Amino acid sequence: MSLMLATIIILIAVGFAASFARSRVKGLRAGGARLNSLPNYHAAYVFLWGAVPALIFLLVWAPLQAMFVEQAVLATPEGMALPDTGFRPAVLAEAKALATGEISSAFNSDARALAPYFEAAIGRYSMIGAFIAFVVAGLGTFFSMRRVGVNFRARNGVERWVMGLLVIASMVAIFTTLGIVLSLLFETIRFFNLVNPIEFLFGLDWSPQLAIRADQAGSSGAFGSIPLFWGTVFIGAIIAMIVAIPLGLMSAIFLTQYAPARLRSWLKPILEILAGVPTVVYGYFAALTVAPAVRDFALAMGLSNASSESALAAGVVMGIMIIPFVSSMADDSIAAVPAAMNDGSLALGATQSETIKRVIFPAALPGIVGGILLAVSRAIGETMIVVMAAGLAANLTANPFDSVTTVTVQIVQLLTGDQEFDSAKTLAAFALGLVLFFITLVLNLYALRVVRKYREAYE
Amino acid sequence: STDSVSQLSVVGSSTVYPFTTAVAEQFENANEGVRVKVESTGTGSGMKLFCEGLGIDEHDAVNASRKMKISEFEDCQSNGVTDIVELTIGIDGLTLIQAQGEEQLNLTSQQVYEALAANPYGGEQTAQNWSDISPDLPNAPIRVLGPPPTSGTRDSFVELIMEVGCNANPAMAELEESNEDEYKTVCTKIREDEAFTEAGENDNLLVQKVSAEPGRIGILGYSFVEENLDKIQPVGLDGVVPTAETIGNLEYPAARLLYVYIKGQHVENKPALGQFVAAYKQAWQPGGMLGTRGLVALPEAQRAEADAAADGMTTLTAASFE
Amino acid sequence: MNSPTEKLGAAERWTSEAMQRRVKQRYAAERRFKMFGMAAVGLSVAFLAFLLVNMATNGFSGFFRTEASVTVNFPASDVMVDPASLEGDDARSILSGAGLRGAIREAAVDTYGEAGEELFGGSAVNALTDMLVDDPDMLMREVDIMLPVTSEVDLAHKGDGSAAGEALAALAAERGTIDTKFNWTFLTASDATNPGEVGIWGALVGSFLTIIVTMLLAFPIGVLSAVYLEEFAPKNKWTDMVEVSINNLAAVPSIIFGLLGLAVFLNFMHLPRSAPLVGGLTLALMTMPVIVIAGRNAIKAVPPSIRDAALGVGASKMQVVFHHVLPLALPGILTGTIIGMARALGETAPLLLIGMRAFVSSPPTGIMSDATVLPMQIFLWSDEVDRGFVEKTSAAIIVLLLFMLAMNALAIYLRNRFEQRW
Amino acid sequence: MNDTNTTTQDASTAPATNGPPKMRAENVDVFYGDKQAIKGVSIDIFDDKVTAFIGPSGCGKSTFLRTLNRMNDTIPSARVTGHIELDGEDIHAAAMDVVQLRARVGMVFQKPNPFPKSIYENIAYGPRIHGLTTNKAEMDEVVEQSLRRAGLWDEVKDRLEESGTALSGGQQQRLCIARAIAVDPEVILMDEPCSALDPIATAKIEELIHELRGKYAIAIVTHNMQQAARVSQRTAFFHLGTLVEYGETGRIFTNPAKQRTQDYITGRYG
Amino acid sequence: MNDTNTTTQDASTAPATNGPPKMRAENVDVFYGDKQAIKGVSIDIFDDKVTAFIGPSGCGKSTFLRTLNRMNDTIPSARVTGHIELDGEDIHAAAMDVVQLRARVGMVFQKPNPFPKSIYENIAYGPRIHGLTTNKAEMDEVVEQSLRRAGLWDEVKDRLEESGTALSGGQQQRLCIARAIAVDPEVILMDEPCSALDPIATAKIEELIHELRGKYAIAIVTHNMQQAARVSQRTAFFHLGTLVEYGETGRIFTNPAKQRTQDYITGRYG
Ligand SMILES: Nc1ncnc2c1ncn2[C@@H]1O[C@H](COP(=O)(O)OP(=O)(O)OP(=O)(O)O)[C@@H](O)[C@H]1O
Ligand SMILES: Nc1ncnc2c1ncn2[C@@H]1O[C@H](COP(=O)(O)OP(=O)(O)OP(=O)(O)O)[C@@H](O)[C@H]1O
Ligand SMILES: [Mg+2]
Ligand SMILES: [Mg+2]
Repeated sequence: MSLMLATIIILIAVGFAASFARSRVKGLRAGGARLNSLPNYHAAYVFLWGAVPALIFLLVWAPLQAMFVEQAVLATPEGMALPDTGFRPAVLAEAKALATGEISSAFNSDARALAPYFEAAIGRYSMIGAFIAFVVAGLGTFFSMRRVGVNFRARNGVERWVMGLLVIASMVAIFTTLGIVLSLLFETIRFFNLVNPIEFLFGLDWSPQLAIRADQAGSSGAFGSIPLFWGTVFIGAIIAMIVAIPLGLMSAIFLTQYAPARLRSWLKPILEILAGVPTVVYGYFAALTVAPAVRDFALAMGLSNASSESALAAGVVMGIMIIPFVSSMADDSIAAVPAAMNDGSLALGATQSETIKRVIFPAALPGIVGGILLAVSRAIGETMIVVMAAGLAANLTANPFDSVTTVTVQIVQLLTGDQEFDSAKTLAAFALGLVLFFITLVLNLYALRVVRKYREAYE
Repeated sequence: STDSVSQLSVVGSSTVYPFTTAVAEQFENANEGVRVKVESTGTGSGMKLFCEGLGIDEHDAVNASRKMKISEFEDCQSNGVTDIVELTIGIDGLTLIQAQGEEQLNLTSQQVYEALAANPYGGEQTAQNWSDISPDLPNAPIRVLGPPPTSGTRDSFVELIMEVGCNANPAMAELEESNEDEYKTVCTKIREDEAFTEAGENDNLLVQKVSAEPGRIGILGYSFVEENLDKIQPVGLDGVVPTAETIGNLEYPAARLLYVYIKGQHVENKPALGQFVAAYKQAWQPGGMLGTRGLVALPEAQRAEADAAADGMTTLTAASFE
Repeated sequence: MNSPTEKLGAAERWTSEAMQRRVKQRYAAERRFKMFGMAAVGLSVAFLAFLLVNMATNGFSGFFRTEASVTVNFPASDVMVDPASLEGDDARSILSGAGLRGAIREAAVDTYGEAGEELFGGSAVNALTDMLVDDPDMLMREVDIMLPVTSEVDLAHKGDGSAAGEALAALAAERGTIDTKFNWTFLTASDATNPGEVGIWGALVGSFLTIIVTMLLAFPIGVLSAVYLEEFAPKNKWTDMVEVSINNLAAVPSIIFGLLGLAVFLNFMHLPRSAPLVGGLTLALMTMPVIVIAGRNAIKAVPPSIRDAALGVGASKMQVVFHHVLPLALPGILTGTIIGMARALGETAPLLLIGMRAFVSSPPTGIMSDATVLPMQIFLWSDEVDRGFVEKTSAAIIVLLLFMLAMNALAIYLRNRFEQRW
Repeated sequence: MNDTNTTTQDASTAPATNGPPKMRAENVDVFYGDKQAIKGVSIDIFDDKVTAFIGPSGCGKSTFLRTLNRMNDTIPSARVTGHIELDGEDIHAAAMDVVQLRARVGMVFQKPNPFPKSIYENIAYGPRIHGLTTNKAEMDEVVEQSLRRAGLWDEVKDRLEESGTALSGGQQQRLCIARAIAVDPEVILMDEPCSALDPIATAKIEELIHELRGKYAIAIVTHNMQQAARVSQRTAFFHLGTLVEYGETGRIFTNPAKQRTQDYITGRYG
Repeated sequence: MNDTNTTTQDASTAPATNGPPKMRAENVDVFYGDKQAIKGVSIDIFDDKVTAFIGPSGCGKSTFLRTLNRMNDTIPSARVTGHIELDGEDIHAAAMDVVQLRARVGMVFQKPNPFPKSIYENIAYGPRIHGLTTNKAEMDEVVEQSLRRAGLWDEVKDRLEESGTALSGGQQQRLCIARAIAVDPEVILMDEPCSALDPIATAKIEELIHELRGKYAIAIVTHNMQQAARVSQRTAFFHLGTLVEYGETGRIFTNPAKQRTQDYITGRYG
């Protein structure tokens, strides 16, 4: 009997038990008793206790069983004959697939011989697993059925299960964070075995060109990440912000303080569209329309070596993308300043702009700064615009018409360009990812703290 | 399931990618129900993915802009991928380009090396204009747009032009014997000032940039040159102007062979794979579909060998790497 | 201090000339400031308009293709196919081996002379195949049909071609008819290497499957954790940690999720590369925090008085949440979810790292089969050599933007329709 | 007992109440975090009386009222000590299910808070979650009875499907009272039920309280002393978390025993 | 004049006020969108008197007060008709600059709203935007004077650099009064200035109002009738947007002419 079949049988049987519990409780109520919990709760209670532990057991059992089966198969003479290399798991997997009928013929010839053993072992162990699951389900059903009755607080029992579900759902976020840190950390540690972390973090020379492959030219690749981070900051935190901060801030001020309600209700969603446009579209726009324009402009200004992959083009487009982000953060911060401040200032005879400049803006400043930090963290993590429009040359330059490269561009290049897989170069992508993660983490945490603290101040 | 048997998966070089996709597309059109996925992962990680093992979920073929290395072959062997068929699909010429309408340049590998090396022959790089290198060359600033270090084209450029130019100096050839590391640095490191700019992997953009900027030289694969002859023209190298012909007979010095590797053991279970190889063979014949995409067909003798490998599914042995 | 004369002095102060001048200056400053604000909004809207118009004008022609007339005489051609055999499922396989390309070339030479050979390409073969499958009886007679020309001629006819293309277009116009038709193939076909034959259907299906996976995972998990955090979570270190990680995940660069997907789903769990399943999983992890945050805000906005009311008649906390709070918060949660989904739909960066940067020329058949998604298709096309891809890329962008706008409009509609003022 | 905690209870009023109290609070303290909001309050609430809680803003009236049906459990920082019983049962005992306690001790809030559902569903919600009815006819009956008792039936009987929030403020408040009645409670707690209403609606509610008296034990918080005088039989005066004085309404208003009560009633603060 | 609009004005009190009224409102209507919040109100406010506005919640007290310095201009939906004058000048006239009007008719709000700046800057803000001082010494003088008049100087003179929000509620409210005084207004409008304060702070503010009387014309909204009785010389009773009765405070509280006033004062509603 397969575990799948066992699962279905358990679900059906426990379902029957639950509906039986339901009708029994209904009968009690018809008899005039005032129930503590509604019949449906009793049914759910029985179902949960009957089915869930058994299913959890099966879930845990499945990988265990796979392990047992594999050991059993390896203990056979044919199994022992297999070499213990990367080859073995593939053969085993295939033999198993053959045994379960997932595939009809094998790629590895050894797999065919092993299939019957697999079939036997799987049969044996699934019987054991199914039996235990039945016992667990039976016990669960039996004991929960016994509690069903007028005064039994089935609802509380069911709610505890739901609570468990809620807790598990909320832990997904923790696991994701953990997953990110771990998956980046392992590769980063391997990278730091090859490259000195000090050189990586503080080196001024990013030029992995020399270390693509062992047999290729040169072996002393330079992995100084400062130029990448400079490029990231130059594009995301400087150029983009020069565009986004004034436009976003003044837009927010206009929309909150001056625009009539109707106009505001139109303009706000329109601005939000800017944030909704996919970044690949911005990237295309930057590469095809903005970058040539910027270059032409630079040439017209007499700058001869203007790059068509200028920091300016990518930065400006990124800034446009960030405008609504800045404006909605500023909007929130301004809205959080109590209307009483506005009234207080107007009542003294200040004009609206004086009120904004001298009272509202200073009061909202911490929130606005927090919002800008969040915007910066978004900008430095942005990928597609820079992949499509920024350059690959790791220049340490402050000339906006020059080409710079960013961390995200390098991650994409390192992981999808031509390279050898286990080289320091590939691993460097993960190290860059980890550093980027920590930078945005610190920025975000700090910014969120600022924003929240600031909001609480007025609540 | 029967469905996955007719799904083929190809990974590997971005240089070979356009050729394989073209074959795949035609192949799918001709065979209802067959699906071919081509992913551009780069040759290195393509090899790694390819050698992971046998099985329905494993990749069936890998595109390569260079020959498989013995280390990769051994990796494959240890994972049970023992029957590997090497298909040499054609030649790609690494080309220097300039804008259409300018006077056609003619450079030698040595001149290119001297202009672009970080430390030509171990000395300091001082050349700013082409005329600094040789008085015959125009008195114009050196401005080259080249592939980034992450691309296979860069490898080829270093291997096919830079090292050749470097070796023209006998002292350098000696250096290779005595101090290999030093040699590599001197011969393959490219300057990083404004004379050499790394372009993106988007070769189409590179074409546009070069065509828009007289005096600029670009480096890319020959297939792109044919597409865009209205905008750009090839630069002659060592006296040979790259054309389909000069590349085909390997007269052009910077030509390279492109490969596709196939898992022989998969052919048995996936009949589609065998048909795919046949379709590929069809496509690389002179006048075949790949020709129209800019791939130069192999010379007669080599092509016969490749045809034989495709027909007979000749597998590689360790001996083939000697 | 308070004599009437002093008061009078005070009143005079407001009417003095210096004060009047000062007031004028203040009002001028006020107007300037307001103008700045208006200019900022105007500029932002102008950027948006420019972007949209730019894409629309570039991409509009991508929805059309040029067709030229040709007369094919099947009985006289090399095409030897029995019309009856085309009734079955394998009609296309049969036709693909039937030498249609040659037939078209011959017909073109007949109509346009030697140069006409270059007029039609693969897209014409595909179009003719479609016609024959629809109407096999065409094989029995001579037919006058319109077939799509090669991409080069197409571009020339649309006014942006090479010299050779121009010549061919002129030839076609002179000797036959050449016309621009809506390009249905663009909506029904999948990726191809020839810009004349490409379509977005495969990518759309891929996007659809991916987004379904994303939604099925992210929505329930997001809503449940929002409920937990907002309604049940005790104030302690653990809850703080959950909150911090959710807020942080919402702002983690999307490419980091790609690295996570690569390490966990591909390298560790060995799920198939390029599959909507993996794309969906990765995007779900990215979208989930957005839903949690939107969900929490929506739940927070449900007034406590509703909770009190339900508790007051003896509902349990869980009943309060599931009977009252969640239904009332639902519009807000949905708004946030749609916006999160729209973002996921347009996301490219993380998918680059999990094998979706692939050439897949037929629509995926399930969440485990090879696929690409619309934004990835745009990225791939933007990288293509052939100039014909420029308009196709922009056309695909138009489609993607239409989806975005529709989803955003839906979110705004929901927000306005169900916005509650308590 | 220290000075601030001394409460004046009328010995005189005790005989007027027949039988044991419906609810009894003894020495109840309530803390919000470290802050003590209620200090050693003891009060009895009787079946057939309306008890009014008065006192200046922030003195703890609402807090104390909410301890009586454990609504304070929902505030994480709140902590209650002392003994409270309903019909002699400890309401904090393990055997006491808080959900059922709240069904037995209903509550009406300051701002009318109907569910944003139909009038019918507003009333039916309580009986449904408690499983008080088994079919639609029974439910219809319960809804009608509850609305009748709350004096709302005639006004809404033709529009039971309309949303409860579409009613006027006073109607909404009566709807909330009907909703509380529908689960057949024993005690009804009202926290400033009229403070958001206009005078006419206020008069209606006061009338309703008159009618409900005797059927339910009623405790009402009000900041309007005239209202307390009009509707209640017993009045408790709170100040800074302590119960200053508790006794028969007439006496409290005419002849308070404490200076603080006197000051409050004459408008010295609040 | 229809019934609801009939206002009782004391003829008897008129002689007690010397000279013309500081402000005069005639037949003022205020609309919020379609809804009329103030209906035909006419009132005079005198230089040396405190005028109290009382009435149940929502009757339009605040709305009317805000028309007096055109603060209602800041609410987009609000529309004012009728005639209001300050020292005989029409405040809606083109020649009247609203910015200066508000400097001359100061306002203090229900909740203290100091700017989140230093105490000094809170006071200096008004004089600075109006350019009332030319140097630091003058400004220091203005700040000190204003704080002295608001009775706050002694409490804050050593901490002028501290944030205004760090003060206690009562101090904040006095800071707001000082801020209003600093631009040397002629009228001060106060909208329930004590409702957010504790009794002690309330007493301080009431005392301050006593002291300011005579220097400024003062209008104060309050919901506390005892407070109105304590601080004002004239009282206006509003109900449902109309001015029901206006006259000398003593008379209004002891001998109202209207039944509605009577009802309100004795706590029948509100
Ligand atoms: N959730 C809470 N957390 C902390 N403190 C609270 C909370 N609720 C009330 N308090 C405090 O407890 C004290 C008593 O508050 P309560 O609401 O019981 O007063 P009240 O007499 O009902 O006042 P009001 O007439 O204004 O309703 C007050 O000081 C209040 O600030
Ligand atoms: N901004 C506004 N928009 C629309 N209606 C308003 C606005 N402000 C007040 N109102 C309405 O105008 C009427 C008068 O309100 P106002 O605030 O003047 O009353 P009030 O007497 O000050 O009451 P309270 O004692 O509660 O402060 C009320 O019905 C109120 O709902
Ligand atoms: Mg209260
Ligand atoms: Mg008011």
